[in-house]
Amino acid sequence: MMHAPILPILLPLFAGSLLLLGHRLGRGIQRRLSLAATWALLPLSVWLLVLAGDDQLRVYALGDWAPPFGIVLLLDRLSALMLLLTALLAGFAVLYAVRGDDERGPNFHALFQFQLLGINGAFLTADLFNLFVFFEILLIASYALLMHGNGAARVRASMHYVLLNLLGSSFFLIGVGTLYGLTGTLNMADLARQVASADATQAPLLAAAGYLLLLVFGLKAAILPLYFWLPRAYAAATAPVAALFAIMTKVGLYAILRVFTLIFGSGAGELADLAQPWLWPLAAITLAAGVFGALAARNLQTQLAYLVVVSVGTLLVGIALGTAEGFAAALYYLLHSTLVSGGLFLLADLIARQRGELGGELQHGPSLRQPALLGGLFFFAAISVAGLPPLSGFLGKLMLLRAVPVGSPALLMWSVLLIGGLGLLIALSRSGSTLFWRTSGSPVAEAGADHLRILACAGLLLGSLLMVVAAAPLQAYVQATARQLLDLSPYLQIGMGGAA
Amino acid sequence: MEALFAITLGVLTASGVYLLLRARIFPVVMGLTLISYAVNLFLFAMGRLRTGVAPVLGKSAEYGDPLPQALVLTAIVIGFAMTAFVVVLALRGLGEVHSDHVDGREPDQ
Amino acid sequence: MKALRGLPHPLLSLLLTVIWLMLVNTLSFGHLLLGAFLGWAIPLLCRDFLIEVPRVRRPLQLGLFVLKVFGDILVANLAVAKLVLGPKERLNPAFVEVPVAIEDKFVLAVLTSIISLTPGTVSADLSADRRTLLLHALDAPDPGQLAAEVKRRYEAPLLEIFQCSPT
Amino acid sequence: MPFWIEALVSLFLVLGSLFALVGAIGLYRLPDFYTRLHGPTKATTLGVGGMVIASMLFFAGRPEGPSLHELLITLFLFITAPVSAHMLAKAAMQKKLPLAERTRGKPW
Amino acid sequence: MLAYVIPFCLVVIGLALALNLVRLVKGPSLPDRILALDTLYINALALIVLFGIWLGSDLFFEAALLIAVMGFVGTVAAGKYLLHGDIID
Amino acid sequence: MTLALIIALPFLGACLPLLAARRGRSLCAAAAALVPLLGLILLFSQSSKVFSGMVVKSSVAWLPELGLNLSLRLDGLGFLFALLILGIGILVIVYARYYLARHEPMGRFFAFLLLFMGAMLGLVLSESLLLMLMFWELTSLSSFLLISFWHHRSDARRGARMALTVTGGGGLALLAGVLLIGHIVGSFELSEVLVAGETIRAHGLYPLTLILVLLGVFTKSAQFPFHFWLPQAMAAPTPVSAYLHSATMVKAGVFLLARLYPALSGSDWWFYLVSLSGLATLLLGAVTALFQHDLKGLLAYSTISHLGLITLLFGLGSDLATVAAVFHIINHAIFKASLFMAAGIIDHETGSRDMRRINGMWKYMPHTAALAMVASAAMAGVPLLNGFLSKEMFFSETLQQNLLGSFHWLLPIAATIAGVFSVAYSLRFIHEVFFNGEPVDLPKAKPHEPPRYMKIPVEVLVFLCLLVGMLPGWTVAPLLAVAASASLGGELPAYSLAIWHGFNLPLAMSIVALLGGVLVYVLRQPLFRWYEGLPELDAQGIFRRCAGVLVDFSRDLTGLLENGSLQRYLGLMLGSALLLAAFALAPLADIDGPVALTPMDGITVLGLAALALTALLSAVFHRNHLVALMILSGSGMMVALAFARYSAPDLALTQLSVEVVTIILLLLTLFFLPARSPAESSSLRVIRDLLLAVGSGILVALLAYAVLTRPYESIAAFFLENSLSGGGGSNVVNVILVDFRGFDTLGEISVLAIAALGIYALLYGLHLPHPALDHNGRPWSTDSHPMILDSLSRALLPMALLVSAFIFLRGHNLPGGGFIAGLITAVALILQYIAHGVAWTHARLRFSYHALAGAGVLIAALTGLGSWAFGRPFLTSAFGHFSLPLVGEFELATAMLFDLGVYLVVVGATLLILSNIGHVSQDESSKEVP
Ligand code: NA
Ligand code: NA
Repeated sequence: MMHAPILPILLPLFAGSLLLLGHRLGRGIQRRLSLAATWALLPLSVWLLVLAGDDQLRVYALGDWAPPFGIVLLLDRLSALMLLLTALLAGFAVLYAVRGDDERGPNFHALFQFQLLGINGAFLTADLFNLFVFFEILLIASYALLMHGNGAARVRASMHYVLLNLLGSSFFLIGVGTLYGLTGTLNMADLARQVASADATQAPLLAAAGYLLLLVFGLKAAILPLYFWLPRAYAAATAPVAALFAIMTKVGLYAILRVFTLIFGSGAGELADLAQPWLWPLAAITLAAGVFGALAARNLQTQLAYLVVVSVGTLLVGIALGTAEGFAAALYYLLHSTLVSGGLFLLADLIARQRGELGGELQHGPSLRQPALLGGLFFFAAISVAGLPPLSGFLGKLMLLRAVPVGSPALLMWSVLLIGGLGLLIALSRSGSTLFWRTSGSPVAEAGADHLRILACAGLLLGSLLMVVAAAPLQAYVQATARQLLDLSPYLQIGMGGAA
Repeated sequence: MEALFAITLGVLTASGVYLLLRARIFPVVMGLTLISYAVNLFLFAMGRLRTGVAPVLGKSAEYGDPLPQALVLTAIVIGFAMTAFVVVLALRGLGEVHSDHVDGREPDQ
Repeated sequence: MKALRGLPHPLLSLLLTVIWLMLVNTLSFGHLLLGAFLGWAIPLLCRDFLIEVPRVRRPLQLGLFVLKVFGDILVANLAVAKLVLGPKERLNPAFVEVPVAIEDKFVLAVLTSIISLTPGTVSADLSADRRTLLLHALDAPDPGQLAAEVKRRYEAPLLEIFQCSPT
Repeated sequence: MPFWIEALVSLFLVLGSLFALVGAIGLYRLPDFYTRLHGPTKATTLGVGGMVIASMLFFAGRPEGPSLHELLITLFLFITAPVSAHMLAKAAMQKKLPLAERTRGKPW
Repeated sequence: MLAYVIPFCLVVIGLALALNLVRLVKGPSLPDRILALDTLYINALALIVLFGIWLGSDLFFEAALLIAVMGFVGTVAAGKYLLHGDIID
Repeated sequence: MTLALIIALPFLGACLPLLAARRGRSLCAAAAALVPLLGLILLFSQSSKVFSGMVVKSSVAWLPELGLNLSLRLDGLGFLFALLILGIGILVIVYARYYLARHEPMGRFFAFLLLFMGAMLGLVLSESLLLMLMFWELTSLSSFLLISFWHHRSDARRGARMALTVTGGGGLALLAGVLLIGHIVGSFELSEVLVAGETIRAHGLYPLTLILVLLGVFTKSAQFPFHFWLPQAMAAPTPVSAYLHSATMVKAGVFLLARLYPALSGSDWWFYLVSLSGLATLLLGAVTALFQHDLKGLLAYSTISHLGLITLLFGLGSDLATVAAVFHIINHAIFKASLFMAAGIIDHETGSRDMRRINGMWKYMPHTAALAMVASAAMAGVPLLNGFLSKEMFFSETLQQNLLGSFHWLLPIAATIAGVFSVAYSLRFIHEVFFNGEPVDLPKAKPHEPPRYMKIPVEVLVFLCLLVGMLPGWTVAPLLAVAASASLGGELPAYSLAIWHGFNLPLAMSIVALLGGVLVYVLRQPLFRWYEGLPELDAQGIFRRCAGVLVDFSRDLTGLLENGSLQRYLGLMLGSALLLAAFALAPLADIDGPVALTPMDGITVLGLAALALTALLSAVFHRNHLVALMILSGSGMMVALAFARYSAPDLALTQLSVEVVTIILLLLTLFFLPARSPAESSSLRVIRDLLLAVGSGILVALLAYAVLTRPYESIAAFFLENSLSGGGGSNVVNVILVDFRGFDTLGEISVLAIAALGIYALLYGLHLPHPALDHNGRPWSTDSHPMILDSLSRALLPMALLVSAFIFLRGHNLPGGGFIAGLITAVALILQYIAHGVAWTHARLRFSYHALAGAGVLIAALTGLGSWAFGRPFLTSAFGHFSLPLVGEFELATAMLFDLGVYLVVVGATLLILSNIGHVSQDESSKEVP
């Protein structure tokens, strides 16, 4: 019970190192271990979600060293939610992978587990430097996973992805260093207290550090002008990897949400709401650029990658609002976009497999072996992504629209959100009709899609429907999460060594 | 001394950034190395620059701030892992795209 | 010392134990034990890497030889210092080939090391058949004499100490 | 610290550093690579040896007792310096680096 | 006495380091640069030992020992690179 | 509950035809028809309430804070529309049963149709505007599926996409409009919105709200200028057209006008926007319809025209006009559905829809012809048919309005002109299809009557045309009354549904229209020539071109932004950082802080200068890779010295070891990489890069200096105080690493292990050609393992391992530790690789590096887990001082076990990385690497 918050970290850590230790074990054992470890995260994170539901912050002091001196993990509603989302996505991604994609290169499952280690750690830690470490874990694992299967396209994409992130890591260290150099602490809550009391001789320096962190998180989150690595990377990745990567941008957004509510949030004195003025325009241009990218795409996977950019811009709108409504809407949209993007990447792979050499290229091609099944899934997912009723994309967008206060910013944000939605509608109807209808000849695929793969894909996509059915409790949860994030005093207690 | 130290960091950073912005992978890796020198020294300096105060108990009267040192250690190790990955990625690139250009293709192509 | 079962390299073990005590700079019994343990364990761990060292026939002569070499190093350095600091025209650099009789790899390596550390010479290359050593000398007015000197002063004692080659 | 120890330490320090400087000067001013190789291999090694002995003497005067471990550094350098020099000389010959004009017995 | 000797030695070693650097930058050949680097390592070792005496601290011993080990392997690797290209073959 | 069931039935029932499809086409159709039949029964179960003027409501709270509740409403207007949707739905299903060819997937067709039906029902029965909007968009989506049913045809695909884009886009505008209504009224429930008309019209956002809502209405109901999608949607199978474009889809827009009439109407904005758009559509549709040669094209433009008429009526804003509008909605639905079905029969039987080729059908299918002619007459507004009645009311209303001031006469004239053309195209439909000589070159040679049951739906509808036309008071009056009063939201005005109102101006207009229509038709040839001469407005072409422009623009923009150049991306990132930092630092009054500077000393100045210089020079020489690398190594040494100088022995050790391993790594890769970089940067690029570089340098220097001259209170004191007592070690840095912040270290070794794993995967199967010549073009030396190196490296190994053990064991109390020890071990082993090669070394190192790294992580993690047994959090350390006889006192700490894990990971990962790179140049035969 007391160790609950660390379990989502330990589970993949042990699984990963066991897989490493037994790297000569048979494929079957590795797969079973990986599946078991990944799916075990699901009940675990549900449990954590239930625990977090009592609105208490759970602090886990590693090594029994009290904050602010030791590293602490923090389980609140937000982290529990992100963990659950990760578990869901990972579960289906690994399910998809065990049907053959894991054999395209060595060490897939170990890397997969370490990837989860990094992601879960990033969601749980309440220490800024430890966040850096977990970022690095998830990055190095993602570099390796992105290259899974090798090949020219992956090399090109990875090179950009890796080098940009290495520069980003340098920014992170300079930012953390500056913060430490002025405040002498690393615990986020303690930092928040120190930053709040900074005087005019320190505030600009702290602000510079804050902005560097914003850039780092923005790079991970793929915000304009930092998203350029994403389209190629996601388009090049193996399907289960691309699906798992749907959560990667969200890690950046999570970090923005965490750091810029707690450390540079409303309670930060001279530095209150440091990021908010920049987030508005960034959200709008990111969304727009993503839509144009989706319209421009010549390949399904690239289009999906741009959809990820669009989702980033969209939910950044909610974060930019800085209000409980905005955060709640952003979180709902985050859940939606992660699940659906993940499912879409798997679906794109299923489609590409039935188009022979053409793969995901958006051109006239051979008939699919299972046009109705795949087409139906695509139609379903496209509706959800474009934000049309009755799926979660619509509800998410509706929440966002409702969260924008009516006034001049609403004019901008509504226009961007709605016109962006229209753009996506055009883009997706183009690609869908090309893939499923501009076909001729008999199917080139020998057989239909693997059942487990379909299950993995449909499982994620059906999340969208589930999110509509369970919209009311979900909304209640995300609203409570947003309120919790904005009520800083319990968090600040942690910095003073108390477990609030 | 702090001023000179800061200027040195600046020169390291500037050289590193310039190299980072080159088109071929090897200069880029060297740039990353220089940047990581600068960043590590920066992070280290955040515990302030003092002589003869190594944080080993019993070895001196006063002790410097040990925390940034521990952080830099972690950063150095992580930096090494990353550098190793990048150079091997470059090798893979050489095998797959036959170019050491960071964009994975020769500029004329 | 003869190799014992479970202690295949007693000399090395002893050497490592001594080095350990030097490293930790203490003579406590605990560290003696620890050193002995390491001295036993490390050779076992890397037994496949260890090089065959021929038996020392004349330990006393070895000690004298070591002292002589140290003396030579000191003298050589003074000479080199003079050459380095003096006018460059005084240098008579030369490549000199020295035929070697030592066959044992380890002893040959010791010879080349000594050559590199002493009189203005660096062992630059060893022929593929390990019969000829190529030296570079900083100041060798008479290359032939240098070769003879090297053979007399270093190779002969080594051959005698280790008795590793039929002469 | 007794005066004679201090004097001894000073002597070794000065000698050691001067030898190190000689090695560096050799590296700096000798005419070709092969001649330059001699300075560092011998003088610098010996210089460091001197400084290490100084250090040994210096710390021996303290209550913890004599300090012998510095000797290991010297030992290590004496073993490794010839190997480094040998490798570099081989490499230079492989590259057929230019020789000073006066060199006799040119191998190529 | 040491109060005068140590600064003197620092200057001498500093000078040596500077000369190493000049050779490192000037080359002209790669073996020259590697040699300069190797010498730089050993002079740095001397500097560290000097430092230890200056500060009266034995905390620098490990660093000196490590320079000896690492500098050697680095030089050997570079030498082999020039010789054979493939240093692990 | 009943309402919910009515809506839910089609959605649930959509699977019925799919299931039944295998059991035969009739069963499939019957299964499909069952759904609207049940719906009708349910609907009629509510009729008494509705006709008594009640509003039947049901509501389930769903997302109340969002204003989105599952609240439904059935009033007269909803009843009318539900009736049309269900009733015509049944007829269309019956009709489609015979229309669809045997090979076509009928199950899917009916499933789509039922989905659409459900969406329409939801739309007209919603109480919550947001809920209605959801159904609104659902109609767009499901109609997309229906229009594209023949998706093998490109016109069907394009038509469907165009319809979806236009109506879906309009839906998004409507969403904004609805949100504004909700904002103004404070609720999305119709019952509250409809009574808040005053508030809405008085609000400053009213014009915007109205425009947004009308965008939704006009796109959906194909009003000018959004009418172009409708004719393109004629690529759909005719049952779809009959359903969507008569009674349902396009009526959704005018339904919304009727629905929101009390809330939005009654202002100049409303009048001008709605009526002028309606008028333009009315005229444009009527005139264009005449010139269509395609049967369905004619009907499509006619539909546009009639929708314009209805819109115009709503725009007039009078109660009577609204009644007329509702009446015309009913009438148009009936006759247009029958006409589409008739057209479908003709198409079905002749294989063509071109009126120039289809002639004289009277002879071949007299029954169908008779039905079609009656329906056309209704469309033309011939007396005794339903169309006549509502058109008469329309004419009358155009005469009543006075909003156009002195131009009030324009409207009746325009209406009459529209009437003229309406008569003309109806006449054309009758004459050119059923008479006008013999058919020309038809695909199907002998057209004949369709199957009996295919005509029944048409017969029913035509019968209704007659019935309503002749006995309006007996048939449609009650329905019209409840529907109109629901739309008006209040009392009905006095009106009469009589056929004969005496000779009056509207009748005169009707007569003019009839006679004029005949005249226009008779004189059609010159008109046709005039029309042909008009520049062709190919909506599909324009749409495609627009889409093309959009895509091209997107491609240009995306290509411009994402040009594939890393240098650009890095530049943007650095530029952003500089911009943000400059913005943040601008208010900084003084860079200098209050803390005094430490004095300078010569050797440090020299060291720092050397560091800066070597860095700078490695940048200068960067094109010669190896030279730059050597100079860079000089920097690395200087960094280590700087750490030593400033009291960080552990860092100096680490920096040194990592530096050497990195050099080995880089040398390994340099063997394969080009030795030099070409000079390829333009001077502009160099200047840009220099600016970014100098800017970044200044930023870092400035931050460092500013922070260093400021005071800070750190948590460090805690570590210094507790290191010995709490962590059991006197090297505080090491205690932080293995204890206070051991979690970071666990992460750090994970990174190393993952990197090794990833690198292994990267190198897997990679074989790079062994360059035969060195970078100067000389062959490499063949003496790859010089004897001296061979011997001495082997002699050094035990010593190096001993040193490694030494560094490891004392790390807790003095500089050192598992990490550095691991690197020493790894380097010592790498030396063996260098000295003896891969094969020789592998033969002697028999453990798996993978397993070593894994075991390391596992040991470290298990050490952390051990504390659980004592009820302590993960990684809680324990240590104790023990005493043994002779040995004396010694310390054991769990941290050392943790450090052992670190050691193993470092050894395993480093060797895994380096030995595998070394392996790249090996022959395939000697693969298997541990
Ligand atoms: Na010599
Ligand atoms: Na190799």
